[in-house]
Amino acid sequence: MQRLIDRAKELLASGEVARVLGWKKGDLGFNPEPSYFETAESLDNDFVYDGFCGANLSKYMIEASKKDGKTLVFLKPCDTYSFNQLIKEHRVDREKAYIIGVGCKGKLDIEAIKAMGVKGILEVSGADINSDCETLTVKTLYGDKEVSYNDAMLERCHVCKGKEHQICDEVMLDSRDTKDAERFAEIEKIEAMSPMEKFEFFKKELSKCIRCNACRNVCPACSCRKCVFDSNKFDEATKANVDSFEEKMFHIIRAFHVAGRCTDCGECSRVCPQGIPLHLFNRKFIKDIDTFYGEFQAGEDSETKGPLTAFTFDDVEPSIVTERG
Amino acid sequence: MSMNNEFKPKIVAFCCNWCSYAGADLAGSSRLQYPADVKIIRVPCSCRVNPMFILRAFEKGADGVIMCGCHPGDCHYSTGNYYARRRMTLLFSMLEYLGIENGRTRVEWVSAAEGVKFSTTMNEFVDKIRSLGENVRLGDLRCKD
Amino acid sequence: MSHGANKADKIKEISGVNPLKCMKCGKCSATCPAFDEMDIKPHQFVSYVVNDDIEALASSKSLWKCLSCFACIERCPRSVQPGKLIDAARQLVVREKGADYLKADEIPELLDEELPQQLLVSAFRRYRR
Amino acid sequence: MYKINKENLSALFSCIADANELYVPCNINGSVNFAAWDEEQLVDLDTLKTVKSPKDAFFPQSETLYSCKRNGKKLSITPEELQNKDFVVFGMKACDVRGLAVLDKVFLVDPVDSYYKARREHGIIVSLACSQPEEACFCNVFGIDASQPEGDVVVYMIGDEMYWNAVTEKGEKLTKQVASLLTDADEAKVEAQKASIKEIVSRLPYSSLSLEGWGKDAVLLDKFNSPIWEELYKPCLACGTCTFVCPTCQCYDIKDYNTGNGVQRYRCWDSCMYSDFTMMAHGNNRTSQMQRYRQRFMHKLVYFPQNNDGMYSCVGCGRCVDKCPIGLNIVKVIKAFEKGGNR
Amino acid sequence: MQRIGVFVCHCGSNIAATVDVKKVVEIISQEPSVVHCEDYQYMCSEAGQAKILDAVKEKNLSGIVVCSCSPRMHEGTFRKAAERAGLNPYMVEIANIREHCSWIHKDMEEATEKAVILARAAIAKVNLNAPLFPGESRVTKRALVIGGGIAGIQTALDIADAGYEVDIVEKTPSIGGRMSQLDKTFPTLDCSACILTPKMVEAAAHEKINIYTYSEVDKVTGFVGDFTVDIRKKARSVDMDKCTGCGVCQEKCPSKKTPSEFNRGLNNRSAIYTPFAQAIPNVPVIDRDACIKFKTGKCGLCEKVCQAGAINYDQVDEIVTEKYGAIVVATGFDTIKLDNYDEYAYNQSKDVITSLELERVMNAAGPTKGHLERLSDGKHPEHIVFVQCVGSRCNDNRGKSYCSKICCMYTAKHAMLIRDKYPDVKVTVFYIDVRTPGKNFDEFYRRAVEEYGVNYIKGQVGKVAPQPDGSLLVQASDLLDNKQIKMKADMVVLATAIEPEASVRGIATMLTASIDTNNFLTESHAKLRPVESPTAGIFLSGVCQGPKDIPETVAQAGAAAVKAIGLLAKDKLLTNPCTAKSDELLCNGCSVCANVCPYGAISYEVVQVNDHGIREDRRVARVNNALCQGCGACTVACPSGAMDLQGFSNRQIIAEVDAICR
Repeated sequence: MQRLIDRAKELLASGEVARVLGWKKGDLGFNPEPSYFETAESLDNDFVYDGFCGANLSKYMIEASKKDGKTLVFLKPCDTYSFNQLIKEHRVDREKAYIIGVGCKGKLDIEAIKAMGVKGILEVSGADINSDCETLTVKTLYGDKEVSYNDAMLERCHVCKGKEHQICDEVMLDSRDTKDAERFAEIEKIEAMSPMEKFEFFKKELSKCIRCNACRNVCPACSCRKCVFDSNKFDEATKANVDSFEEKMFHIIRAFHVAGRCTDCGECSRVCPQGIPLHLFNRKFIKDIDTFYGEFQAGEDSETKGPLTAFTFDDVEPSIVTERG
Repeated sequence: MSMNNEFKPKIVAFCCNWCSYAGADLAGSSRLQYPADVKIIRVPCSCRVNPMFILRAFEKGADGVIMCGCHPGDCHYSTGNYYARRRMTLLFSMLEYLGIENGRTRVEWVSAAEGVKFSTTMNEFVDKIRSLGENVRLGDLRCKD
Repeated sequence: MSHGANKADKIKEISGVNPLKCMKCGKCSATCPAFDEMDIKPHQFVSYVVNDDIEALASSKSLWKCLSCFACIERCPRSVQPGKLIDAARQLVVREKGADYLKADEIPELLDEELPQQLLVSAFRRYRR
Repeated sequence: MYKINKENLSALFSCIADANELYVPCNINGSVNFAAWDEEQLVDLDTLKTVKSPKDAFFPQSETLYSCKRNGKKLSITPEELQNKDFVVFGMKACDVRGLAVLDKVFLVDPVDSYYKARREHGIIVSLACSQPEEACFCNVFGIDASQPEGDVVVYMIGDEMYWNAVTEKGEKLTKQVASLLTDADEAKVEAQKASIKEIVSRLPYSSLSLEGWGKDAVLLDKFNSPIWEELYKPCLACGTCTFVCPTCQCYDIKDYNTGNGVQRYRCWDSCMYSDFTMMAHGNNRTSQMQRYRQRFMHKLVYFPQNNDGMYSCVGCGRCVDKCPIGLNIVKVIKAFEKGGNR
Repeated sequence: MQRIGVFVCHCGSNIAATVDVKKVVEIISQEPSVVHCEDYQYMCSEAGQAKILDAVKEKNLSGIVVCSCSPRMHEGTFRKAAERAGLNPYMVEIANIREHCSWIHKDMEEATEKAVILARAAIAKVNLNAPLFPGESRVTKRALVIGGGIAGIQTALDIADAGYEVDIVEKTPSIGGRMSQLDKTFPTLDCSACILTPKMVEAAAHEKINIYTYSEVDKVTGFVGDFTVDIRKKARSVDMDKCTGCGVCQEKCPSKKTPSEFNRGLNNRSAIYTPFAQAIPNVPVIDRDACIKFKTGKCGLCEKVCQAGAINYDQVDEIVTEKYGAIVVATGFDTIKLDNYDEYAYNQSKDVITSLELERVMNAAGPTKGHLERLSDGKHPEHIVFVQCVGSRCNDNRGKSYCSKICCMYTAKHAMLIRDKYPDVKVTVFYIDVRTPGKNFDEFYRRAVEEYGVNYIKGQVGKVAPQPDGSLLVQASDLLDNKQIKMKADMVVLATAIEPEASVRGIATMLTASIDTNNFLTESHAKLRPVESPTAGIFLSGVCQGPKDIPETVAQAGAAAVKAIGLLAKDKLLTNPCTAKSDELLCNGCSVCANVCPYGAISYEVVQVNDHGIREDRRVARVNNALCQGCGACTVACPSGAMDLQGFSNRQIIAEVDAICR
């Protein structure tokens, strides 16, 4: 972590960058927040980088691109896909970013630790990026607990796309392979259900939705200045969770709008206060796109046309959905 | 309005102006019957059909939605139906994944010369929707009263 | 479905060939090194399959004269590739006659000096399972 | 003081539900929220805090106010019926109950909100003392005693027993209804638990948070114009998570739903974090996220107390601390001002 | 809320027999926003239209719904009626209760109910209609023709003769194209040069035609009526104004080892060269890759011998920017590469040639001065074999799926010419089908067989094997005799498939003209608009659109010219008002709309917006109304709903959906 601070200070001092977009220590030891740093002192005092720095900072670069001078941003390998995609959509300015690709050993989910029944968490050690990231020691109001790092990781880290940065100016710190599950396994499990089971499954999940829009607002693909669900363009401006339909409409359309653009960064599932596995929507589209139109990973580069703005003459017909049973 | 209790599905058909709407006109001028449950909305091209329109129809109580456009390769705007094809394939696949009955949605390419195909398609589709029964999984309850 | 149609379908299935793509150019027969020895010529093979006349193919000499040199497969402009059809027809016959058709011990006796080596190689490649 | 063995809880719920609607914390696909009880539900009284606060039971996230129906050129209007049946909310925590006091200040003063009032009148609160407070809790800062919540009935989970103490008339009535399931108990164990809770509270990381400079004596303009906001709001995603999990947020929007043959006018929670919050014909009176962010905290910590005899509209439940996607929260705001000279 | 008038047509009994028209009027009169509703026998009649006019005046209507036949029939009629009544024509919507209702239903109750619903949908839409006005754009009265072959020349001549300025851009040093390489032309056997050269001269001399040879199109912006094109005039190293075309430089040039493009590489040319004797302009260019002066800095011989002082080694590429109202693409074709066809031994033997090479061999100005001889040893051939469909009609990834169309005829021509000039030479043609649709075409082919004794064999050649004695062993099938043939030949001529000129893909991209998988430009409609690209203002001439022979090319060139003239004759263009429109406050500038626009109608610009008090510079989409055809692809691609289609807006369609589902 000190290396990150030193390098950031160096770049600030040389004038190469005007500010640093990184992480500020939280007040509970596991709730750091994204933050801008403009001075060496603030970096020394507040900067932190550990396993809990899971949020995808690429979306903040939309605003940072409007500022004068370059912003140094720390991106994990998976964040760089989003950054590329944002370049493709002209939402960020590559010239305004100095990207340090940070190695990744898997990011932690405090909710996952709580779900293990750990209560009153005060501190978590072993989450430092420099450590071997095998065991976490959790200090709580009710005694200390040990938790396996892997079990405390975010869902997305178990199906990691890889630890290669797709775009960056330099890479710092080591990575560790965290993939231990198949990306589409969950999707396949649902696909194998009967229509009634599928319907009940999603109904139950979506009935939890409180329309807080956290999934949308955190999503780097949902970068619309004004969402269709906030405008009157479709007469679909809604805030209520009146009955299950609106949630379906919202989540289907949201997934559809990001189809072919979603990099599967997993932020939507991470931030959902109700723990709805929202990635199941986006990943379904990704799986379908891969099957129907050939493998496509949004954000691998910043030029290729997305699958929904391209076509081939002999694409499958929509009836494939019925035919495959 | 209907006196008996027979299920009368509400079916929305989006037809592109250049081929399918004309195909429907031809079905009409050839007096090829299909059930009155089908109501056609004219759009310039199948690529004008937003998935939101389809969901909206279901929300408001439609039991089936069908989209018709020019045959691939014959689009008046050259490429519109290719985009529409991808969009609808993905949307339908998602609906199926969410447990919505297969067959409530359909895409059919109907040229201006295919009055017969238009009518056969509509007959088939209405039969299918009748066999599936009322759409209860996608509607908004508030629209039911 | 008639018995014949069944077999033709089987051949299409095994070979993965759609014989309707044939434009009857005859390039297969033009390139075939075993042409003269065949009673049903390579290009005719395609029409026999189209017309479901599999019995005739099965009992033809050609079936066993094809060297599997793949020249017709290589050069067919329409991806019809009669060699694949012939190969499929052979498999059909072999399957029908079952394990008794030819015992391994009998093979050496049947080989004569003039038998092209290529045939042996290709036979082993095809039927070693 | 009564008690009941935990094994009989299901019978207790069933008995309550015979005469009232009953809402209890239930685990639905992994998240715990108040929900209408039935035998199928997975009741969870161990999880300290439900995701959403139980304010839903009194001030639902969305509720229809009235419906219009169209018949040709004529319209008929039917108002929604008010709550007219008693209902029980079981397992509210001290902070949640205090949250209702905050809502009362908004909805029960003139003009009285009849929908809310009807629910308040018919709602019976069975509150549950917090046996294991967690790291984000800071209700004590607002003078709330987690060991002794307010409510119609207060219950304590101690070992295999649940202790039951009716506090109000409503509570007595409910107690009578379930009396057959309760046995008499002494207060010794309850007192011991209260002491233990208080001890834990004193060790909570936020327990000594200072509200100095806030509340009814705050210098409004100093706070309002402070440059600190400019720093604080930046990571905010402008989602509504904090407001929707909050037990005291009371802002709502009124919207029409087109049913095809008419309109249902409903109200639903709104969030001051949203860009179209209080959007009106003339436009929006808060155009930047900084202004919206400031509004949320100024309201909770300054405006509300100044208008309500010092009552903060934060109860320290810590839900927003837990749920903010990027680690912002009201405590960080209070601390930032403390550090920044409490201007 | 609009004040809507609804008019229900009986269409005699066409509607009224199945739809209870009176009942429809009764129910619809009750709809909110409907202030007038009546029925009439024939709404499309004068009297019917008069009812609309009267109602608009009396009831002050702001929108009109006509329940009648298909809008494809009378939408125009009723729009004009509305306009006469002082309403914007786009305030009219049609409920199709004939084709979509009365004609397909028998039950009156059912049909009436449906008619009511269709009327409600139309009313719901009109409620959201807004007046639309066609835009205007000006037309630059000048055309650009890309390609200087027979197609381009003919198009240019026709446009110029109509009185409009035309520029031809040709990438080689001379106009003339493929036709100039041909010896004779079918079916009349005239000498190609004899009929082409006068056209070339005419084009060069035409006061309205300006020719840029050795030039390429670099950049195209703008839209129908108003294109701006950058033309790159490649450095010729010879001053066009000074050169007299004496040819001394070419004679003296010491670098004579460059394969001649014009002669298909069958012989060599000098580094300073004109492609052929009749080249227009008759001004040579220096091939800088071959020129010793450019390679080593030494030589300069041409400069020394040029009496006119026209040689200029310092010339650089020059960019000319011109404005055009219409662009005609006439980029032509080339033959495919035969590298994947080993069986024909094209790369192994000099005596296996393509038909286009044979043209040069037969031509008096060609490498053999017109003598038919083997290119390997100069010997007179005794037997020539022609192979048809080499790379045409293939779906095997080696060739092209289409029929090249011209080969059957030119092979008959070649066979005939050879037999005519050299009766001793035996000619065999292997064919799959002989395709001769065209005036006097089959007669021509039959003459080759019957009068000239050309031996046509139905069957394909499987293999051509060069023999040690220099001959070629041709192995083929004779399908009619069911035989395999092995014959010796001295020359083999391959009827090689043609494909669009390689540069066309880049040009199509610049023009945003669509192109198919074979690189042929797509026509707007295969039957009804065969010479127009779907991109307005772009026209197609010649083989760039699909294989064709000279007569067809010339006919199409004329057709393309007429379409271009039709455009240039207008002073202003009225644009379809049902175009996409972007709400700049909602636009993300993400480019997804431009990615799906088939017309290149969407561009981006940075503008200062005032978004509820926030002023900032934003990249936003702009729709060019002159280009947009109103398909709506962009509206669905746009995630924020910023892009909407006028006349078919999101809310209008949703209102129709709601009305139907209600």
